[in-house]
Amino acid sequence: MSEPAYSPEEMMVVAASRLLDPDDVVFIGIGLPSKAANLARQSHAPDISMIYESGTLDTKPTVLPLSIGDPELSRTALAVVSVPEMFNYWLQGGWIRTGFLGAAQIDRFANLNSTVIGDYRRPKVRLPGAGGAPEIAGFCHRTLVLLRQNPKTFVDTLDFVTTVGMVRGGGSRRELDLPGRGPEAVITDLGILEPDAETGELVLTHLHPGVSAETAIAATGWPLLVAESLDTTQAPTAKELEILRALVPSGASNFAELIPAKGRGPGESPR
Amino acid sequence: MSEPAYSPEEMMVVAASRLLDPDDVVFIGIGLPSKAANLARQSHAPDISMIYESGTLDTKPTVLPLSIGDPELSRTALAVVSVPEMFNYWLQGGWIRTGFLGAAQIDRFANLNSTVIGDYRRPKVRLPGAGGAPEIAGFCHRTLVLLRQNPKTFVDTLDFVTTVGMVRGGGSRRELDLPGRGPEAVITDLGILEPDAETGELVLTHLHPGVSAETAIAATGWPLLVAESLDTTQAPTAKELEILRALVPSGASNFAELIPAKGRGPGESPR
Amino acid sequence: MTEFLELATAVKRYVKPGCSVAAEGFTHLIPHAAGAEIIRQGIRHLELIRMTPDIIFDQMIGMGCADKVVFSWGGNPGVGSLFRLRDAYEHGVPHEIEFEEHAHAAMANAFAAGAAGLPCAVFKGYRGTQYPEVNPKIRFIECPFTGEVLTAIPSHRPDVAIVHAQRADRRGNVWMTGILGVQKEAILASECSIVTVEEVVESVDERSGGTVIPRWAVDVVCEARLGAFPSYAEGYYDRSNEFYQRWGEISKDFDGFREWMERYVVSTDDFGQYLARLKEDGYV
Amino acid sequence: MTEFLELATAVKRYVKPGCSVAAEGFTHLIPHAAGAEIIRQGIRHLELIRMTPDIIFDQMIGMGCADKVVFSWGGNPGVGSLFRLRDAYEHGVPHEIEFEEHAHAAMANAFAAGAAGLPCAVFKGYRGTQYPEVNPKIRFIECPFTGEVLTAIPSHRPDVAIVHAQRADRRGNVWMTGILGVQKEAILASECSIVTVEEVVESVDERSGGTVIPRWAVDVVCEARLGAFPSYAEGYYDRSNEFYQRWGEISKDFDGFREWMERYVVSTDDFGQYLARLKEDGYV
Repeated sequence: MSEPAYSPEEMMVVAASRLLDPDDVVFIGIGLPSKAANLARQSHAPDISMIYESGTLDTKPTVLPLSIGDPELSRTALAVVSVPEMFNYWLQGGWIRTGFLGAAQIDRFANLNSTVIGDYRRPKVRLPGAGGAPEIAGFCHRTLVLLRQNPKTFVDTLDFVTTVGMVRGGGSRRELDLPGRGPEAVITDLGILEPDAETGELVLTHLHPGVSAETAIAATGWPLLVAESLDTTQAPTAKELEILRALVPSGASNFAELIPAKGRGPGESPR
Repeated sequence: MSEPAYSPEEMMVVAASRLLDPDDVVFIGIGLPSKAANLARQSHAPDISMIYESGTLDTKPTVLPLSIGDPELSRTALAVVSVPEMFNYWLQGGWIRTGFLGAAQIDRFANLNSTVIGDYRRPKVRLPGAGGAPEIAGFCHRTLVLLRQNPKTFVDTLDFVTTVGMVRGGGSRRELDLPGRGPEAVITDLGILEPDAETGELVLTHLHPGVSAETAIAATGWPLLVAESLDTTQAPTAKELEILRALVPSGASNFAELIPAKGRGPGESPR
Repeated sequence: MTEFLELATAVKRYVKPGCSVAAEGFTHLIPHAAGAEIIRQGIRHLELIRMTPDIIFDQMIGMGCADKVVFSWGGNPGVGSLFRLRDAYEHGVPHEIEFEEHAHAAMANAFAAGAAGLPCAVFKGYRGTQYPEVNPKIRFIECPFTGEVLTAIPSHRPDVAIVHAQRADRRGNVWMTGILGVQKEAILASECSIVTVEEVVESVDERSGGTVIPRWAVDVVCEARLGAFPSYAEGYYDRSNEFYQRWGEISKDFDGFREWMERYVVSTDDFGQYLARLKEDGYV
Repeated sequence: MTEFLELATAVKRYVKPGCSVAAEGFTHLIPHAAGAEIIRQGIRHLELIRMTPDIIFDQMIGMGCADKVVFSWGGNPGVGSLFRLRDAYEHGVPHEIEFEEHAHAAMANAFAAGAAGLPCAVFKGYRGTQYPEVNPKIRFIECPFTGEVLTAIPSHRPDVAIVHAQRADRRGNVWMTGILGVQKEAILASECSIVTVEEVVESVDERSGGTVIPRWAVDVVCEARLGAFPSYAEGYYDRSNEFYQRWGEISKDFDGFREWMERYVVSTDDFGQYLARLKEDGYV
């Protein structure tokens, strides 16, 4: 059987999707986490509960949403709640099993920066900021982080701590009294890193096929710890790639065609 | 034109209903306040917004509800919100103009007791308690109080302060930093009392037809202040009495007839 | 994920002596079938939490199930007294009960704070009243920005929430509509939740109204047709205001109450039989 | 009670220099027509409050309307940067703006606390992050019962709330459905509220879903068909993800952005003409 060709990003998304349990309840960040979660739902985890911070609980999009509040998400949701309810009752209340995040920078304890590159007051790059990430990482039972591995993203010191992972390692996360266990895996285009059970420092535990430990070490801005028994990720299957490539982002709407020719009557639902 | 006959309770309810403005937004306690508000809506105030603490906003019952959460109230409501939302956003948020309350005891500053008669720990009579009253009286822009006037209800000292009116008079209500102005009128079966603008103490300002000031004074457990110019309430009109007497309380339901013979299909609304 | 159980099994498994039990439903959807089952199983030493004790707690108090009652309005709505609650409070009948008393705003906030995983609720309440003198759980804190005095109370975190809803789907997603009270909050604030429903259907959603609570927030679903009677289930049956009015005579005298409960609740097998006997005897 | 006004009249009357303006809508129902009108009227020195600045604030920032921006996620959703926000933050273009930065949980709680008439919101947030170092409005208090450290932030109390909704009835009751974000909270937290709607209908209610905000909580209703474009109004039109994707090229260069805004917003009479011109030029 010939192995299908795939890109490093595809490998990363596939590896991430496999870490979701069939009955997972996932709070999903937009971009690659959303791709991975949708892949999981269409492959091994059809019953997965997908939650977006816009308030959609258990949504089942058939097209890949561009934003966390696309119409596709609310139309296919089991329930839609207000944003205060989402953050207070569902997230802070401790109901979400997995938080699925991206970031611009990560450090050895899987703390994340998505706020600024450079100085906070006059940065080199102003990034979008926190969004839901600090509380997703604090209150979901576990966090999975997706980002590309290179010296600009895997840094010795974050320019800004937007979101905590294992904090400064050891018992420092527990001291913050955050109910979630924190990051369980960091999935990159090179492999998978997991925090050491004792120290909380990220350890390279998996390499994707064809990637060497040296490549991963060179892509990391701190002296990267490598597990003694380093596993190789299973390459994406043809089926996984097929589903992933069929995940078409939702596109434009021609509003002129969508607006009805005449106004609707009172009490008549436009759905 | 002959005056129609009416009971003291009918006079009291009619007098109270007239104090509601045509565009009032009223938070309604069950019992006589509910009767008065429904009378207002069916007479001079058809556009009044009636709110019950069960979460029903702008409800238009056609039968008199027995409880604050009767099906008639939710079925005819413009909106139904959760009880936390009702108390936080709508009441504490300051949106309700008039609070309409009853009580078991009242003192000269229109503070109310609906908790116990006698000692709190081992009372002679355990009354139902606070319900929404303390916050209704605190956050509605004004309060109207309905209760029968006699030495057992109009007392020198409350057995328990469930709900504050003008507190200890003077500026004492302002010190509590309650946004509402407090009680504007106390409507009884004998007349109407209003707090003095300076001292906050209740003053008898209206007598119902045929009632003497002496009767009102004798029915009051403290030396009752009487206004220099004492008005006489207009007797209930034939129309008011007709509407009031037609306000039939909602009654029994024969559940065996209401349950459908077979279960409804999925997604099918039972309304 | 949700388990589907017989109500008797669910009560036996989750409602243990010493548990705190929030049985919510604000006038609407009161879980009477579950309350009757707790009485039938003779479970005692419960901490019962409900904004409006209503007939459901009046029955449980009179039958000796409660060591403590947390509440904010203890009357028979539109009718008058709850005589079993009064008798327990005024005369310690059938035994002394600890009463923790709140106002509605506080109870609603305590459930909401529990649902939000907070140790306490902060609101503006009780100002000028005597409740802080009799309830040590009412405290005051200062806004760190304005210095304004705010009220704090501990959040509710019951061991078990019991609520009634119109429907669940076969996977355990729960759908309810009409007056929702603090039912969602009670479920989310509690360690475990039992939802009785009028019927189990193929699927539920919010597309034509109502509120859905996902299956992963619900532990147990039990089918209990008419399970809210004499309260109601909007779209299914109305409130039996007549039964509420008759409850006064039934419950006024303790011995008469016990006889009534023996005949209709204790000696019946389940809520269906209870309702059938009520019907036989002309109560409905 | 609600007044029905032309959007231009409403903006002129209520949105004054120096005002704090919450223009909410979480991805859905973003009040773009109102934002464009504020730009068209050249109103400056505003404090702009929004969880996700989106294109609506990117335009207002680039056109110099804002002295201060309060936000919690400042990107172009699923696309990348908001270049006008970045340029203002990174280089003070077109002028220096004060940025007050939060996380979503904090912003949502600040609106909810404002709606509830509270001076501050209390939640569990920001633990371990650097936000408290850069935002002095993030403080910590202790639970008076457990001693647990909780986060406090001042509530939002904007001068004006602007939201878009699907419908209002002729009396001013507003109906919306789909993703509701913090729109209800923004209306209730603000001194006054302007609601733009797709259409005015005879009556609205919640009986087949959706949420109604009663007329006595809404100051002004303005009809603004397609007023959320390129955001969407569920049941009326979809989100123009294509326009969001093209916004990058339109806004990347400041001069190009100003020219574009001049042609489509400043020199058009109203939102209808803006949309017509976008259509002419193939943007939609």
